[in-house]
Amino acid sequence: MKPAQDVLPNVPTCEQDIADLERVWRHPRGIGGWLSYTTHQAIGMRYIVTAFVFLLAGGIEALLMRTQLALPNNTFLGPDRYNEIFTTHGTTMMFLFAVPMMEGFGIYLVPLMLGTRNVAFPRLNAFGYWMYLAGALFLYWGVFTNAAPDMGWFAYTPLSGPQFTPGKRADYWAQMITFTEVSAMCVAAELIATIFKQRAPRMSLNRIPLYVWAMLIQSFMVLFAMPAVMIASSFILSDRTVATHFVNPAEGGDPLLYQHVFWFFGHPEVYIIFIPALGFVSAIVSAHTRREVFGYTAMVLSQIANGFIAFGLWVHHMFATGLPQIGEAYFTASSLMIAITSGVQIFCWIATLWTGRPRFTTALHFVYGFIAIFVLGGMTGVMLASVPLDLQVHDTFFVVAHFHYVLIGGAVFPLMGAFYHWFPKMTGRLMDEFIGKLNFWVLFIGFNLTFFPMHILGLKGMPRRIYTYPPEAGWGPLNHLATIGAFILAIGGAIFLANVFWSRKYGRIAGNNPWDADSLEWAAASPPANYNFEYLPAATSRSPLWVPPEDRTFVTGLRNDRREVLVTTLMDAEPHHRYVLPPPSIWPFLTAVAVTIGFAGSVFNAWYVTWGSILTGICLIGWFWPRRPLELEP
Amino acid sequence: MQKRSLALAALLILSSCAGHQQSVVDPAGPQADRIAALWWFFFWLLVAIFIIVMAFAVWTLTRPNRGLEQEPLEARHRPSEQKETQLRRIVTGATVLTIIILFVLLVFSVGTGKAVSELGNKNNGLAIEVTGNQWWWQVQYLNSDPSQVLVDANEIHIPVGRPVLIRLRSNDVIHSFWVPNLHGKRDLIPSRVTTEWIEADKPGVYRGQCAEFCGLQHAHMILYVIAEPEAKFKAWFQHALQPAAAPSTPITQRGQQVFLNNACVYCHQIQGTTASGQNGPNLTHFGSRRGIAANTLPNTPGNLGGWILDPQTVKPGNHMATIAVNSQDLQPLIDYLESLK
Amino acid sequence: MTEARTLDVSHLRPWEISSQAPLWWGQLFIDFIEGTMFSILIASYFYVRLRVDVWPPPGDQFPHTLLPSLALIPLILSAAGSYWASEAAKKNSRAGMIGGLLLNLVLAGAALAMRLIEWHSINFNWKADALGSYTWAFLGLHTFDYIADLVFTIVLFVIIVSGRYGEKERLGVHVDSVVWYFIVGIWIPIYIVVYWCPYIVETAQ
Amino acid sequence: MRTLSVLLVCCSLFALSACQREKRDLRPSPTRLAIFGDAARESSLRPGGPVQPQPVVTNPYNSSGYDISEGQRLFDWYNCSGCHAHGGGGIGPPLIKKEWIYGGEPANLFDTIVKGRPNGMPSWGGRIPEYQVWQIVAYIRSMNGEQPRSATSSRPDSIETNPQNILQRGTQGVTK
Repeated sequence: MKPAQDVLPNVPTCEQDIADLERVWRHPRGIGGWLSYTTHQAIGMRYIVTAFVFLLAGGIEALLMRTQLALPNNTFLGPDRYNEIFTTHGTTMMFLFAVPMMEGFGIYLVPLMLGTRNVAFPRLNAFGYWMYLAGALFLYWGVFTNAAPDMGWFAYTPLSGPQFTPGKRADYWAQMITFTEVSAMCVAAELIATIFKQRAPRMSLNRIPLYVWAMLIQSFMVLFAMPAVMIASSFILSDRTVATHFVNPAEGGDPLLYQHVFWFFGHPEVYIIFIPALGFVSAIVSAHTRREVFGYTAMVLSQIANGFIAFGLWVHHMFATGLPQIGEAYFTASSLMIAITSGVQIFCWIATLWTGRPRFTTALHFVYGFIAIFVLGGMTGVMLASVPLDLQVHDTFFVVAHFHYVLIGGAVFPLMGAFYHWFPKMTGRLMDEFIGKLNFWVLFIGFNLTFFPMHILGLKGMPRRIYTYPPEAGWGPLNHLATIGAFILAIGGAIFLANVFWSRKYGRIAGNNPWDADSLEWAAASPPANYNFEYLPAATSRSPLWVPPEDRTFVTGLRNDRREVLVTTLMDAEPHHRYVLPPPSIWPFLTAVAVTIGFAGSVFNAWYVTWGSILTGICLIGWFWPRRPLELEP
Repeated sequence: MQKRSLALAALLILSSCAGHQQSVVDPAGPQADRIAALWWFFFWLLVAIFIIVMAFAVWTLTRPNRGLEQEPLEARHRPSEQKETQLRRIVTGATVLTIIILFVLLVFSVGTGKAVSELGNKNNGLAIEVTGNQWWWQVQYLNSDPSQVLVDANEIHIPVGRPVLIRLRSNDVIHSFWVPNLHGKRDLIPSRVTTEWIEADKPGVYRGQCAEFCGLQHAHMILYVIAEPEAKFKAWFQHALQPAAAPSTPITQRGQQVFLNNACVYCHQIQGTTASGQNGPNLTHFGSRRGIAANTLPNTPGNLGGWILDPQTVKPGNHMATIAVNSQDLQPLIDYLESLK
Repeated sequence: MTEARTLDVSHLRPWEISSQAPLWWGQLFIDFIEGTMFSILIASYFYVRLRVDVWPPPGDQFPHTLLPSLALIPLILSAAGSYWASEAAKKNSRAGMIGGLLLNLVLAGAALAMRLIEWHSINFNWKADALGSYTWAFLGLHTFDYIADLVFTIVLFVIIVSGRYGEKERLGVHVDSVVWYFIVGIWIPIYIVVYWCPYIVETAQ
Repeated sequence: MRTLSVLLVCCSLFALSACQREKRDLRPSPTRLAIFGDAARESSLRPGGPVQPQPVVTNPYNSSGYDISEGQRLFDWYNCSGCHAHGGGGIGPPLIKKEWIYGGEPANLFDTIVKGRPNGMPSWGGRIPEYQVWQIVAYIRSMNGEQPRSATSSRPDSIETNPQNILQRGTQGVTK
């Protein structure tokens, strides 16, 4: 690896140091070695690739659904198959694509942006990935054995209960939640610890890049939201397998309680998905307008406010259940407040674009697409916050349109931008700009063609989740249009994939900092070495790569013969102590296998909880058993 | 922008020609009317805001494109302090404006909500209990006099201009009662009773549909609200209270025997006969209904025959038993059921 | 190359046994997660509790409170053992760590035994009704955590006794004390909910 | 390589069992609508002589979660619970048991339902279609754990209180 001379010209080149780092951070070989990787780039990339595969799976499911709905009284899919597919689509997109994709980017980028070598708990990181993969395969095992969940992705009881969803369909779903949430919580805990304790020296709180702020807020939201969904899915699972009565009204349980607990997670979940995407937008905007994002403090504060408010408005998913009026007014008000905090961010980005020196790259195209779609989704969101309007359009295609506008517009478009922006960092080559712009326009047109008509369908009374509709309902033409749009959207996806594969091989060589961006990940090589930086950089400003090269500072004195990183203080990021990260290990993988045996088996027999726990305990002892050298020399 | 105007046009078209199709923006009662008014208020205001925000965003496109080539680094990647201050003012102003607009929307929304919920509080109301089942609606006209209680299915007859209290219950999973031309949704939740007031301004047939996913046949759980002038409603009600007329022709008499000797009686009730099942819709006046299988099909003899012979093809997964009916028994059975006017 | 542009950190210690250690923070967040989980479960308990008139549901016994209340004493004292061990870990005193962990294990074991004995007097299981489901969810989840950390503490104890330990294991003892404070701390509200709420929460409606 | 193929075979067997468990034949085959003939010969009641191997008709609606749950619904709809409660018994004998008066094999249960039995069990033959009888048989056997656990629901979702719980608790004793 060539040291990053062009960004840190005053870095001393010491061949010995680099050779040491290369040796210490080398990946273990063989299949066992591959299962033992703990570097954040490898794990992050695994997350990204796996999540992308599930995006494709979810996309295929979406196309099947759209094909079924293209014509009235269509018999392409029966009701049973349709219900399985729409549930699998929603579940896949939320739990197996969106959240893991955002986490994958976070794992990949956060240590780079913080100027450190790895996340704080590399083995936990590996374990989290294996849990995610196990959960995803578990659900799709069900899908391919005709046991795909068929009760909707929020699995309302009693429909998802033991009597109305016979077989194991809902159990697969509920246990998949446990898998993916364990994974998400591992990622959240390690990202917060990394952001708190492993920032580059002098990267005080007010110098943290906006994207890292977004990941920090998202991770905190995961900590407080994901337990709720684990409780909710455990309610379902234990009711179904060991006959508890958490949601059985006959024995004192309550089906509405499930909705409360689920949406206490379910609403923040949306923000868990798009807050990192807003971070992407900030990073892209600042790099491609070559100007710091306007209103750093306002951006950070409104993101934090977003995070808090997200926990106070879950009830707006439940207006139709009939709540006391005072509650309705409160939840309307809190739902509207999201528009303020999101509005501030939109205004700041527009202000940045307005006064920057923009380069209209593909990444920036996606930011514009994001603004258009997300603002429209926000407008319909404001409508849905109003109780009377919500009572009319709740659970119709209007809502389907709304959440695809905020999730595809708010998360997938920035994500596409992020791919174009960071692809050169991850692979060393730029993605093709011409295909990129084509890709953008096909996606943008396809998206609006698919989802805009759904607003009107909702107003015309088309409920969501119906597998067919009669011709006299008058929903045929718009549904047909939406189906055409869906296929255009799919073509857009194919163009993107083609661009990725083509650019990986033939794209222009990027160099370390092709965009002349400001954050620290661009100081590393492209693609980064396993240790990220030969010498850890210090953050002398909010835009550390925009200070003149001769003013940049770097860290010396870390030992290169073991995986050593620097721990800094929480507020001001002053160097505090050195910290030795563990070497690669197979134990996280084995532990994940043990936990999988417990989780997957307990769907069929509750005793597997015991066997799984014992196995997991054994694996954890192996994981933490002390190895030489016991004493760390200074 | 063009897309918006197209959408607008489409909306206007649908609001003008909707007729009796279910539609949010074609209100037929005071509740839906209020909500539609609120909808248009939100709609126009938010469209205006959207256009303004987009105009600002598009305006930034007019800035010169710097291209991918790297120019020499500037010392400061931000405009002048003066420019920043100016921006700060604009963004603050926009934020304050947002807050004000949202406050106005909140006031209108809560006001409409309050007004809508108070609309039904008159004393000449009619109370109807709607019970959700997988996948049909049981409709019971409540009355303190037990002889005036009427049980029907999948159709609600209401008098025009009189508020109607709908009490909602569910026998199995959560459903949602929604007749968009009259009012918004209300969920039917097992172990709970929810209520909603509806009222129709003008006579007509309003289509409604289950709006909360409830299993295999969620798509075919349809309900008609038939609003009639008071006198016509009264006449219908008195007629509907009567037990089924005895079959008058040999063929319908034979049909009745077929009905009574088959599994039909375990689930269906026909008042005036020994059939008293409670699991399926009451068929006492089946012949006068508009649809069969929760309005999946129009009520015609042909559709009825197909439905009896093979319900699982018409509505896969539904709970109607597939019974073996001889070919010579089918026509009498159809004739009998259709004669139950 | 200017000397001022580098930041030499070679003088810093390569370990830290205090709240500055990333591991300490990681454990704190795991505790956040579990705390949130128990809070949601407690909130759910009150949600179903306040919807019914009769509580405990017919057929369910009121809980016995004597033994669980007595069991609080060794449980809370066991946290002192943890504290002793973690302070000893900071000072690298092997005897202190052994003593602290031993005290912790003995007292925690005693409290666990009392808890398991108490379970025999509960006359309903999780299949009985909502109260049964919640009671056993609380007891099961907390006891799972409890036993898991007990096993972890035993492993640490064995390592410390064997003498084959270094800074990482000392940090382990310190972080283990954080886990144990949490497990003891979260038990207090659970104890109140499970054993006292059937008596003290007034019937709604 | 061999272990791999054994693993694959095991996996596919597991997958097949899952397919059966999750099978949902929404539309009954036309031959299952009416009832033809006996399911089991009642030769075990024949006095003397060696016990002959019986021709056993297997339940075509066995071990699918959907059919068991349909049986559970029909058990209530046709008011079986009126006499047998939810398996606990009442006017009629309990159905959760090991000793069956008329045999506990699917074919015996089928005949019991279709033909009726002395002392109160009515004959349902010709009244309800054959496929539903089989579904009810599948449900009754599931109450005794004679169906795969993975296809059996743990408890009903009915609004009525589950009598089994009251029964169990009654034997356990004191309130307050």
